[in-house]
Amino acid sequence: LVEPLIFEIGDARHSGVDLEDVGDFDHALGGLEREDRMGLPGLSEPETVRHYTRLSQKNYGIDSGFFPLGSCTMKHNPRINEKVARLPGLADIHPLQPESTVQGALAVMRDLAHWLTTLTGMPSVALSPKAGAHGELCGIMAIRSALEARGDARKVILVPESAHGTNPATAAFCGYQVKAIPANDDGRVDLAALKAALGPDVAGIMLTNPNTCGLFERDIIEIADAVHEAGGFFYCDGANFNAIVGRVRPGDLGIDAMHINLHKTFSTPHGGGGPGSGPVVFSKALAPYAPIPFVEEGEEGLFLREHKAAEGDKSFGRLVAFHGQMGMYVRALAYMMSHGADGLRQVAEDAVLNANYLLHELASDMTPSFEGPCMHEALFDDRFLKDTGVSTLDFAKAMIDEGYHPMTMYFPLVVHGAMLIEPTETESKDTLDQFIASMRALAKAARADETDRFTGAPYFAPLKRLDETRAARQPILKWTAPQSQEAAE
Amino acid sequence: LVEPLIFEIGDARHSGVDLEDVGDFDHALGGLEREDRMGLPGLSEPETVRHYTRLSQKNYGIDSGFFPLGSCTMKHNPRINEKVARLPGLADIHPLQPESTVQGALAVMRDLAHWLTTLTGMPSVALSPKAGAHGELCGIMAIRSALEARGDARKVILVPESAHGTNPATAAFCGYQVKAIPANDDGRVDLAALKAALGPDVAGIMLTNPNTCGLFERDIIEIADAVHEAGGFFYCDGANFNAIVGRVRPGDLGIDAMHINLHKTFSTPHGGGGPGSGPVVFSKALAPYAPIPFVEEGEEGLFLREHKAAEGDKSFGRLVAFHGQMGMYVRALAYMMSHGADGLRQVAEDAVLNANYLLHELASDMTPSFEGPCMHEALFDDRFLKDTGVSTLDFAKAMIDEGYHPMTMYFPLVVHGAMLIEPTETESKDTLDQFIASMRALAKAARADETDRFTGAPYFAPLKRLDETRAARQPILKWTAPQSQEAAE
Amino acid sequence: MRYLPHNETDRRAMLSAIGAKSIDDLFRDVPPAARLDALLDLPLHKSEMEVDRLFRDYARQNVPAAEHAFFVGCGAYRHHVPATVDHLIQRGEFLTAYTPYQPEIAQGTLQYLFEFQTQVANLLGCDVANASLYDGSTACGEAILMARRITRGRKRAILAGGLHSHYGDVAQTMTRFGDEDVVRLAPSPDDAQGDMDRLIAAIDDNTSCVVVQTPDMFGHLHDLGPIAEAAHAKGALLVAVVTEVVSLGAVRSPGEMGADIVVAEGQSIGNSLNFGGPYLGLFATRAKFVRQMPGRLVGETVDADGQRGFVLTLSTREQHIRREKATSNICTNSGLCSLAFTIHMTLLGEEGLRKLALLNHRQATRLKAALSGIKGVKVLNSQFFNEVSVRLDRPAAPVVEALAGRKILAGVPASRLYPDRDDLANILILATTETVSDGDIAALSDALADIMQAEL
Amino acid sequence: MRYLPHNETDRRAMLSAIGAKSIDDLFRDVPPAARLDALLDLPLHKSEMEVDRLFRDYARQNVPAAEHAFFVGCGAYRHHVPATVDHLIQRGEFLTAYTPYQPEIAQGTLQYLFEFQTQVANLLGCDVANASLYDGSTACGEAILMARRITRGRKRAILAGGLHSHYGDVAQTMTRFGDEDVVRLAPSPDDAQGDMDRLIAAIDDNTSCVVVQTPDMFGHLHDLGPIAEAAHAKGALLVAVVTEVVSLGAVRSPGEMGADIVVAEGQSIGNSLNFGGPYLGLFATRAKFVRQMPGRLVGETVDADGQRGFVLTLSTREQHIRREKATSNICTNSGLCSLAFTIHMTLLGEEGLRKLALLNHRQATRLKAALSGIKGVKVLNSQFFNEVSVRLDRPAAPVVEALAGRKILAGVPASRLYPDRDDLANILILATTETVSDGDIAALSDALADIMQAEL
Repeated sequence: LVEPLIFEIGDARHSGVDLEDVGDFDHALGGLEREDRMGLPGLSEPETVRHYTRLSQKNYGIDSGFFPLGSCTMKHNPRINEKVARLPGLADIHPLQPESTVQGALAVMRDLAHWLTTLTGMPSVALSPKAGAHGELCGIMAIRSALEARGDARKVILVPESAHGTNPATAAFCGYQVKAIPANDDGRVDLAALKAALGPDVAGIMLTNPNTCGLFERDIIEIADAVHEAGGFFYCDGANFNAIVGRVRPGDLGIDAMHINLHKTFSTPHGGGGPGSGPVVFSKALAPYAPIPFVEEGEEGLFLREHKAAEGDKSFGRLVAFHGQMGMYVRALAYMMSHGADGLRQVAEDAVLNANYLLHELASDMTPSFEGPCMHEALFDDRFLKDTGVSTLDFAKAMIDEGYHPMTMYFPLVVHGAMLIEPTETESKDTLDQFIASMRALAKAARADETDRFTGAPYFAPLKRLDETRAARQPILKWTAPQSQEAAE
Repeated sequence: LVEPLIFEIGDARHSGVDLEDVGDFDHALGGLEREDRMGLPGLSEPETVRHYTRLSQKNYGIDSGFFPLGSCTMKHNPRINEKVARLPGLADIHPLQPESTVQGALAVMRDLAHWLTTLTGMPSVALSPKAGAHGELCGIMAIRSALEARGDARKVILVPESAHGTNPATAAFCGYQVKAIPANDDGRVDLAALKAALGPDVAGIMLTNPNTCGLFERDIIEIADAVHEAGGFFYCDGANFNAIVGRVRPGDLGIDAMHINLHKTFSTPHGGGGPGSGPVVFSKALAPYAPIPFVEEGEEGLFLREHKAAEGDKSFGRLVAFHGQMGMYVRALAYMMSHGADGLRQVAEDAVLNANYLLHELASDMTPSFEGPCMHEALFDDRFLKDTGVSTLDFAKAMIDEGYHPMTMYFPLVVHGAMLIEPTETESKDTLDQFIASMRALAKAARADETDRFTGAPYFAPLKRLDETRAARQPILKWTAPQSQEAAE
Repeated sequence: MRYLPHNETDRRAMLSAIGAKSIDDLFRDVPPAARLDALLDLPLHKSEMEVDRLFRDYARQNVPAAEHAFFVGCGAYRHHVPATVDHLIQRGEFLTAYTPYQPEIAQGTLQYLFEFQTQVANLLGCDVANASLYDGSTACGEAILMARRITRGRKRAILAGGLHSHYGDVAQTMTRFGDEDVVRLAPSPDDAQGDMDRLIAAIDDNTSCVVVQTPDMFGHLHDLGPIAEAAHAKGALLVAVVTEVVSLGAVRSPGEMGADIVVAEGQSIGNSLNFGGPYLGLFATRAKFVRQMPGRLVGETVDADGQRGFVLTLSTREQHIRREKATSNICTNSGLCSLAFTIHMTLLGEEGLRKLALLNHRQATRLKAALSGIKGVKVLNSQFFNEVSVRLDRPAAPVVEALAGRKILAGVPASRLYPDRDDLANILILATTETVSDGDIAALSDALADIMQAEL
Repeated sequence: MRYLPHNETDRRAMLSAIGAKSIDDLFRDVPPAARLDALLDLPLHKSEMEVDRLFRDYARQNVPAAEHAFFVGCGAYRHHVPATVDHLIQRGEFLTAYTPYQPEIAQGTLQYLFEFQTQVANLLGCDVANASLYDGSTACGEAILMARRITRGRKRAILAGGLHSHYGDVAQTMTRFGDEDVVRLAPSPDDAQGDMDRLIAAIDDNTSCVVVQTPDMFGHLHDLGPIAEAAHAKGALLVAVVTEVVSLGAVRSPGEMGADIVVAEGQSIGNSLNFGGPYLGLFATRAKFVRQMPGRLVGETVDADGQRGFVLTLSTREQHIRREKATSNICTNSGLCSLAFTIHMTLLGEEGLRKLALLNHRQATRLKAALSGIKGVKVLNSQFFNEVSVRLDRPAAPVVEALAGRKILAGVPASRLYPDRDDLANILILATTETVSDGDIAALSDALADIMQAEL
């Protein structure tokens, strides 16, 4: 069923809200009254509910089924977190209310900071970054600030080939040149190549650990030592913290800064693309450069340090208006408290167990890229599809017909036709077993030359494959009224 | 996609709740500890969310699309009503708390009573009935009580042929014989037949107005007069109050008792079959016999009269534990306040307008059973399907493939192959126009001998036609473990 | 009007299509004397913001349970309901669906009701359960009427003294105009066993059923075995009533103890207190009595392709088919409340339910211990689940009011239910669930001890 | 563990299938020195009931806006959001979906984003809008960087004095390590026109853009026409900033007044105050600049059957394709907040938005009138939307504290934002929305008059 756009079913004269009559009064808009037609159609409340309900039915979420999207940690989103985040005492408060009237909110921030620093073994955390990439920015800015403070104008950031795209983009944003470090045959950073690349011009390295191949960087402590010895800093992309929470503290690995995606490890909803939240933990060396604001304890209770002190304050400044993603802090803290120290460790264990189970059970029908054990995700490449006429993309689209969201494709870039499968800890053995059976059947079908099943997939989705080239070539980025209709109006 | 039963995916050793450890303590259960296996499987929280989300996706609700189910008034269910009903001050209070701690709840009941009595023009209302049929019971019990109080042991209740099944069932429940009154060619009560049936043995009449053919009983005042003159009472089934709210007060029609389905006229959600709420308004003659409890105003605020006074209290007693459907009172009152006196009148007007629009637009392709105007619903019969090989049922099932919930079929019983269509006031002209086009197309297809499109319908639903005979012949009313499995355990 | 999609342009267009001059044309069948021309004397429409504000004002005038130490039970219990439950039942496809008469597009409702029926039957220890009734009290009334149908010719139902007084009242109302004779034994909270003995003694050849609640209104747990035996020996049925279904996680089921019909108030699982409603009537019985059951039933079947599916079934018992010959006049049930029950029960599972029940019981034993030492307070229960009764040396109602002033809602004075019985005036009924902390118990016992020290 | 489906039996079975002896086997790549054997020093897991209780305790220590007369604005505004909005965004299919990279099963997200982009572009008066950024302040920073890319070679961005101070701070941070030079003019709340005059005077041939907020932080409305003209005359771009998008229901759009890039904080529509986040960055510009935009874009296309559908497009601007050459490092946006915006905007429609805006404005004129008569209080605004600034005869911060004690949250003292500027210490910024009643205004003016009567 096709659902029209609101512009096709609503019009400016309908509305789904009732408001008090305004009556006449003297405007004080200085003659700037808006007079154009805005092109904002209204719908009554019943029409609105139905329109967005039907749109939702064209979506797939974690609630709909298994979502093995590697690198994205699509885990269960508990509803108690949604509930407490909506308590009026937490949702209906303003960031600039007097601090005396928001002591509970400041306590949430203080307690979240305590959990994050304890779990990571790092002395300090900046909560305000709005998402993972924003956290990267925060971390690299702190590194650059620290280097500048010692008068050290290094120009290069090292980034492994397997990194998320945000890593090089962030480094470039902060004015750094990006130098790629190759992977070795084990799917890990080539230590020798890294050491060779280090030098007085290297500000630091951005490394994901566990890395984007789903592997723990065995040499990580040696890497950290080498970077530090060369005068650089070690930024860790914490996107995969889920794999090690409670079992490994990044602070023990020699890391100087790491962002934490609250929507990955700590289960705040992905929401179709946000909002996220990306607090950054810092080593002692970088902590003084962290951005404001901070919650501190004073004589009259908690307060916010919202401005740099006049003298000697090394903070690199403010990353965002107000104090960051409070709504996400509440959800993440609720999740942490629900699990506790014991449950969070179990999270890592079950996530890794599930991934290794998949890796093992699928190894005979698909081609794992590296030797196990993996951490929280299992990486396959397209060798098992060789000469079948089925591509990674085709294979992934066929998964939709089996009732699954596709895995991550063509990432990381270090293997050919990558398929990155992350089950997370919130999937049951039953679900995994059914998924294994489906994947085996698909692999067999590909080898049995049932090519149509793949190249035409998906067959059982609201739409078939969409023409992305056309979208990019002649971009239509907003709705405009058909000519005839416009003329008639 | 088939969704298994929880019994097939869960087991007794899994749970989706965390509870404090119980520890050891001395039981005081008198040796009555439960020892059997209960057969109650548990699922983790993520599995539970997914299971019931997927089940919901096999359902059709008002939010999914147009739901023209005659006699059921499937209108929009506002979410603000759900929100306020969940305020802790309204949902987290106990029916037996001290009255001093629930003054707000008692005020809701008082104010709801005020709205209902004002809208109906009746002096009194009993709020406690739990649903429409329960309200009927309440009304007929009051009638019988009033008759008994005057020593009048009448035995018969008159019920038109077109009545809801609950009407005769209720009368029988209260010990009455049911005597059917035929309809005239206009689809209304045959006044002459009614008058002929009246006599000293007739306790009263149960009449739906507007009636189940969607028509206003033109002679209603004359009917009321005749019944009263014969010494009986007039019970009105208020299921169709939506058609006249704000434009006609039942009290002005000579009615002695009428239930109001809060889930129809006042939009509390149908919830897949309940909960409902069926307050009953009473005339002065019946008011003293109404059931307890009542909210009354005392010196220290509002209080509940929960017991019959020792002497002279004519109330027929208590219909239900506690005070009725508070959760529904809140929603209904929120709906009334949102609409106000003006909006509620508009509700009736738009409901009637929509039904007449459908009646008019479909008159050429389908066969209306009676001359218009209709009130809130339009009745068609199967004459337009004559000789097509398509039955009312087939036609209705084909509507599913068009994206609609079927209309009410084979009710009322007074026309052949009835199709009763109730659009309600919350449907837009756009929706009605699309529906009209679909229905016309279906009627044409039926006449064009596209029989397969009907007899095999629905094609685009989770399941095809279900075998109801088999279900009734060999009833399987609960899940039992397959033999082999049970033996293995 | 935010819920009404038409504006005046739409309305004019539609009237014109119909050929009506005005909306009044469409109301021409209404007798002129009954046509209202003016608006009724009620407030005009309000914005959502105003409505929200008004209901927050109502809410502010109540004391929610969460704000007090809370011991009120007596047929309605405050349990923690997981947020997941309320989230799922609000999905529009469940919330805004109708009774599942069109099974092709109602498998969601039908399948959960089948799961519900199974859970209820297993929990109550019976062969079959229906898809819910309004609440426990009306379910109890229906059970009495059903027993009457089964034991044709027998006309007397005997209600134990420990049956919740509202249930007794409802049973009297529901049978008032039939030929059934309801005998209510007097409550005797100080003598639980005596209650059972008197019940057994009252059974005669004209008895259709005996009705026994366990735990009863005063918290006493009863072994139904001897009563079932006595009833069956006289050809009567045993109707068991459970107002706190969580108890069945710890206590032997009524079905196992020999009850023929088991009814229960299901509110405790999945549903809020809601000031008394909507609640959830559970109803289960032996397979052989299924065609005498009231209410809706869902059964398994197959569709045209042979796929498993579910439908409403055995509807020849029901009013919409059988009209005046139906087993009950019931139509609407408690659909959404039964969904909440099913989801909560699925989250709990057998292990969770057992643990929850034991937590409830543990807190009651702690409450008993805490109260036992207070002068002027005598705990009456030796075997109980999560509720106990105490006899004070003074009327209970004023004590409850005094405690409410100290942020303690201490339970239900029996006088609230039996205002005319002076022998019960000093009885107070207190419940504990998992939501009652040890601190709450200490606060209650301290405050009660304090009050009881005052001279009478 | 309620979120973890495995029990020990499951875990053993899986380990055994893998051929691992214990879970530790799977962590063998972790250097021994970094393996934690013991649990960290944090509390153990808690039941949902306990978690619920703990967060109610946090919440109780805050004063929610609804409980006070509430005049706090300054970049975040309290509006009534219809309950429908929050209901719909919590549907699992929206809430728990990922970024819509698989368009076949993400048309729900993609279509609402296309609706969102259209609404935003039309509202801001621009050709195109993206699918949202984090918030208004980071959107403003991105706009400055984009202007820098468009006006190659120019390195100076000039920020008007009325720009929200946090936005100025963020702009400085975001440009700190590039070669951009950010010039911040001093705030001058008593002289709104002077602010604009100084801004125009500052534009030179090295200026990439000027950044102007309207209504500005002190509530002054600005005509952007003359500034656009002046900027364009020098080859610079005009970046307009709107922190209260409801104003655009009443006030001419920045695009219409000549702005090249318009950024806004979209929180006011559909989203709660949330103590500052998550919020919603709106970003719109001219069609010719689209390939220099940051953030995600949704475009219309067709599927293999020729049916209309939507996809993420122009992603060669983005980091996951272009890596270090991307227009921004942004990845996550504010998906769910943009859905809330879109639904609320759909409910409002053009007519509703206009009315809402006028209601807001009306209350501000009433506030101004009420404050104008108070001794020691001078209202600074002649043209404004829903926010005004007053200069008191004494520091504003203690006055705000004193009013908080009287259940009035009276607005933001400018010293909260500019602690070092003594000239602003007496400035208080007050906002009114439709949630502020006439009674609230009276309460504020009475209390303020009372306080101002006290000697300094």
